Amino acid sequence: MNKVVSNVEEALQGVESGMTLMLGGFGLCGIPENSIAQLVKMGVKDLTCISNNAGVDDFGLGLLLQGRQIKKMISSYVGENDEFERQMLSGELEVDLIPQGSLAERCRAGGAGIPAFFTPAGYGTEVAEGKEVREYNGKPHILESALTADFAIVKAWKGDTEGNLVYKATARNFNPMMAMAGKITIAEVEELVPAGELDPNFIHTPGIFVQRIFKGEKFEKRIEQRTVRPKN
Amino acid sequence: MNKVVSNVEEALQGVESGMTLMLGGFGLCGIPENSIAQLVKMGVKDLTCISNNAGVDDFGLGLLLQGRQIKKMISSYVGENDEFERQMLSGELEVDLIPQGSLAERCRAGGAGIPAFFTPAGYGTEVAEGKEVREYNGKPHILESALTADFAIVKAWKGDTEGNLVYKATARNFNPMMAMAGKITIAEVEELVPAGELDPNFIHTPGIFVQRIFKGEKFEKRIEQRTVRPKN
Amino acid sequence: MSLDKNGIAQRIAQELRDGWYVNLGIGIPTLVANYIPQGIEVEFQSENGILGMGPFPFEGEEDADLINAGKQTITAMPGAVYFDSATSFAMIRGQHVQLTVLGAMEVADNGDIANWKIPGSMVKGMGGAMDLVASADNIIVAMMHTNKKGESKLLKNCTLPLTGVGCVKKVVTNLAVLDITPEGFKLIERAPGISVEEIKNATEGRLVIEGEIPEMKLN
Amino acid sequence: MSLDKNGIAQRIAQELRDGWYVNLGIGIPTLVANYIPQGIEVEFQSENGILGMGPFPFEGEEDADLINAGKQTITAMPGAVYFDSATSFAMIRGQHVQLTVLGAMEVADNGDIANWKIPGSMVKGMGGAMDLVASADNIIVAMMHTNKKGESKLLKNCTLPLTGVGCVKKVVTNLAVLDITPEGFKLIERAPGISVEEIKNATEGRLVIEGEIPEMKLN
Repeated sequence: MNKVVSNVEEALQGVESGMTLMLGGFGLCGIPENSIAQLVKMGVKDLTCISNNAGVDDFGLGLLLQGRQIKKMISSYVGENDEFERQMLSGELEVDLIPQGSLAERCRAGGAGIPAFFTPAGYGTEVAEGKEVREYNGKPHILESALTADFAIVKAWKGDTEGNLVYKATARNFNPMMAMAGKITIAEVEELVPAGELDPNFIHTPGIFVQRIFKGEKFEKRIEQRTVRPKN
Repeated sequence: MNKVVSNVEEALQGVESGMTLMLGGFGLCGIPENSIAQLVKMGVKDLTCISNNAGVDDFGLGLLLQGRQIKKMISSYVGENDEFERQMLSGELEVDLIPQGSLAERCRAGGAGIPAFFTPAGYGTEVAEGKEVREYNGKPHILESALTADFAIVKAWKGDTEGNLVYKATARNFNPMMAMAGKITIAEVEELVPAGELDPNFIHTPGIFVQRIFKGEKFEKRIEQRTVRPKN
Repeated sequence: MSLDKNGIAQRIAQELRDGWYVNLGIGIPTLVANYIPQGIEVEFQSENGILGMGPFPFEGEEDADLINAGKQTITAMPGAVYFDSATSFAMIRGQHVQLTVLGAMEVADNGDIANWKIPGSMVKGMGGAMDLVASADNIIVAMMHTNKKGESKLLKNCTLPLTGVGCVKKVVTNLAVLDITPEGFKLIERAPGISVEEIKNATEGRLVIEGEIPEMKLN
Repeated sequence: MSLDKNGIAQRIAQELRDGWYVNLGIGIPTLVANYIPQGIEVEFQSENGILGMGPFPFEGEEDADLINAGKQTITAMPGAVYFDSATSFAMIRGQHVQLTVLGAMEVADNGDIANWKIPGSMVKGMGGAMDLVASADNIIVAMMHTNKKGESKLLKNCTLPLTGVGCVKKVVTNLAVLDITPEGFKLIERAPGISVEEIKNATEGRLVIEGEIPEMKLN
């Protein structure tokens, strides 16, 4: 079942203004760089973006913010970005902040056909406002609902022609759950191999969740906080 | 963080009559054979066993049924076992039948701190009796609750001294979720390797979910339905 | 002449579409894999944790760690994936599987299905059937039109405990192909040599017959 | 003399127990990893998806695909595991992590904590903090006793939007170690050379002082 498309243009066909997109990554780690660049090029506007973070001013989702392409961000942490701050304070940008674990679980739920679940995270805080509360094991929990998207755009290390994906180290993060939750899921990969080359025992995202896959042209993989020890 | 115990006796220390156990496996595939044999030897009784199936008459959980060690089975499918049938029809054995996907998700929920979730499975059937119904996306769903156990006993292919586990092929099945849901989780493995030998990128069950690990003495790995093609 | 099990499987295989992921239940549904139309690529999911299920292994090559949901030894196709049961039912519940084919004891003309329990008799459990029927958009039932006593299995109302409500979309039996519609079973095709009258007589539920009913085309 | 950030981290490290999995927040908590007591083995979880986090990489060996929740380049210890964010928070929410250490803007004497939002000022988001505090059984807050204006951060009631309610178990500041009890902050230890009086003056919430309060022992 061949899911390969020849390039990022073909991969993002059908993404339109006003749509809801999920974008994998944590900070700048494991983000679909090539697809984000293409979204900038396409100039689609009024996007609702579900992504744990919002990039930095000149990389990641920051690029879409520069072009005022995002109407609403659904994230857990967004504080690395001046343009974001400006747009949010001026009211140009809607922001829905969600506890990180709830965000991950809500995406998984969206992909897994679980419309809602109870979690203790956020009870007694702003996050719980308007949400149903129920006690389990002597502890209050709030009801959270599933998230889905018109397109989920993820980045993997290796992928095969069937759409099976393998991520590298902590670049996995939100990518697997978002891959599950897209009506159409697009994967950009560093390495694209024929079906059968990846060990079936060690695939992180089964190809059933992926509709389109392509090899990204280049990956800058910018590091947000370069922390090192000196070599002695 | 060394989780290694020297043998099955040590691994199952603390398992007592009346406890709730989760046991991995689907049919006879991926079941913790060595631990089941030890449970027989220990003679613990009145067990509540959460396991997708109940083994066959003379293997797997069937061995515990022979010794009348099980008070209650929580399973999705139990029909391969005459002694099971006899005990159930005579009322000696309580049986709680759960849709397979709900069973898997309820174990995962138990391990993941999600006390309850909505699923469409079982709506309008006996399974839904007494359960809350709520409509999502125009479809009725029922509220299912998390499952946990005093001990979860799983079987893996390879494990390391930190309790990290790797399963083989379809012997994975319920093992990863049950590993998450045990107050104490015991893993029996075919191969036990030092920490650092398993690729950190390709571990199915992170060691944090496992409290005790040991190398099983022998694995019979009985096949329930041997189906083959003739070689030409 | 009414179809045998292979005939039913062959007819159902005509419903397959290129690119579909398909879950086949135990029994007749399993046989569908033998009749995939030329030029069509589908992938089989087995709910115990494999996508890309292949044929039975050659003698001597069975692997106890590689089975399907019927507990049969199988093989994996190139590009296959193994996964845990929670992920497996995430695929099913999340509607990533395009077609589910399963057997039934009874189907009602509103799409209800009963296939897991006969009260008073041995109860084996529902396995994954309740998740499958509650989740899939496209459910085809493969079964004989009547039971061993000759009684219709296509009913006004199921008499046995339900597996799912209003979920079946199509029924393929040894006598006919029928769609479930708001008006009941709509007769789509007849098995070769089977008359509309025979189908009528074997169907207890509401049956909709419009115009000429063509015969199935099987190769 | 009040402690510096490293002193606070060093004191918190004394709370570590052999075999614990520990999540360290950004800032002072991160420093705790530098003071693991001899003979004790703990493993660090970072919620972006690693268990068994090691020290920063040597210069030139940074890997953009290997970072911690503070987005810093890190290394992995032998026996480390990578996993996705849902699994990561399954560990946290499911109480498989024995200790969470995090910073705070305010802590109330009932265990409420506020550390994610200052209304009217820039809102960065809660990240994983709400999941961590709602889930962990054992939460230690690492912070300065007072803010830059000299006002107490140990309050009767939090004034800022909450991150979690009644969840903090212990607070370690530059001045003292305090347990959260039904009666309020219970003074356990004083920083070297800090008097009970100084701690009293710097604490706005209910403070319980019973008997002699020993000085912290730091090496």
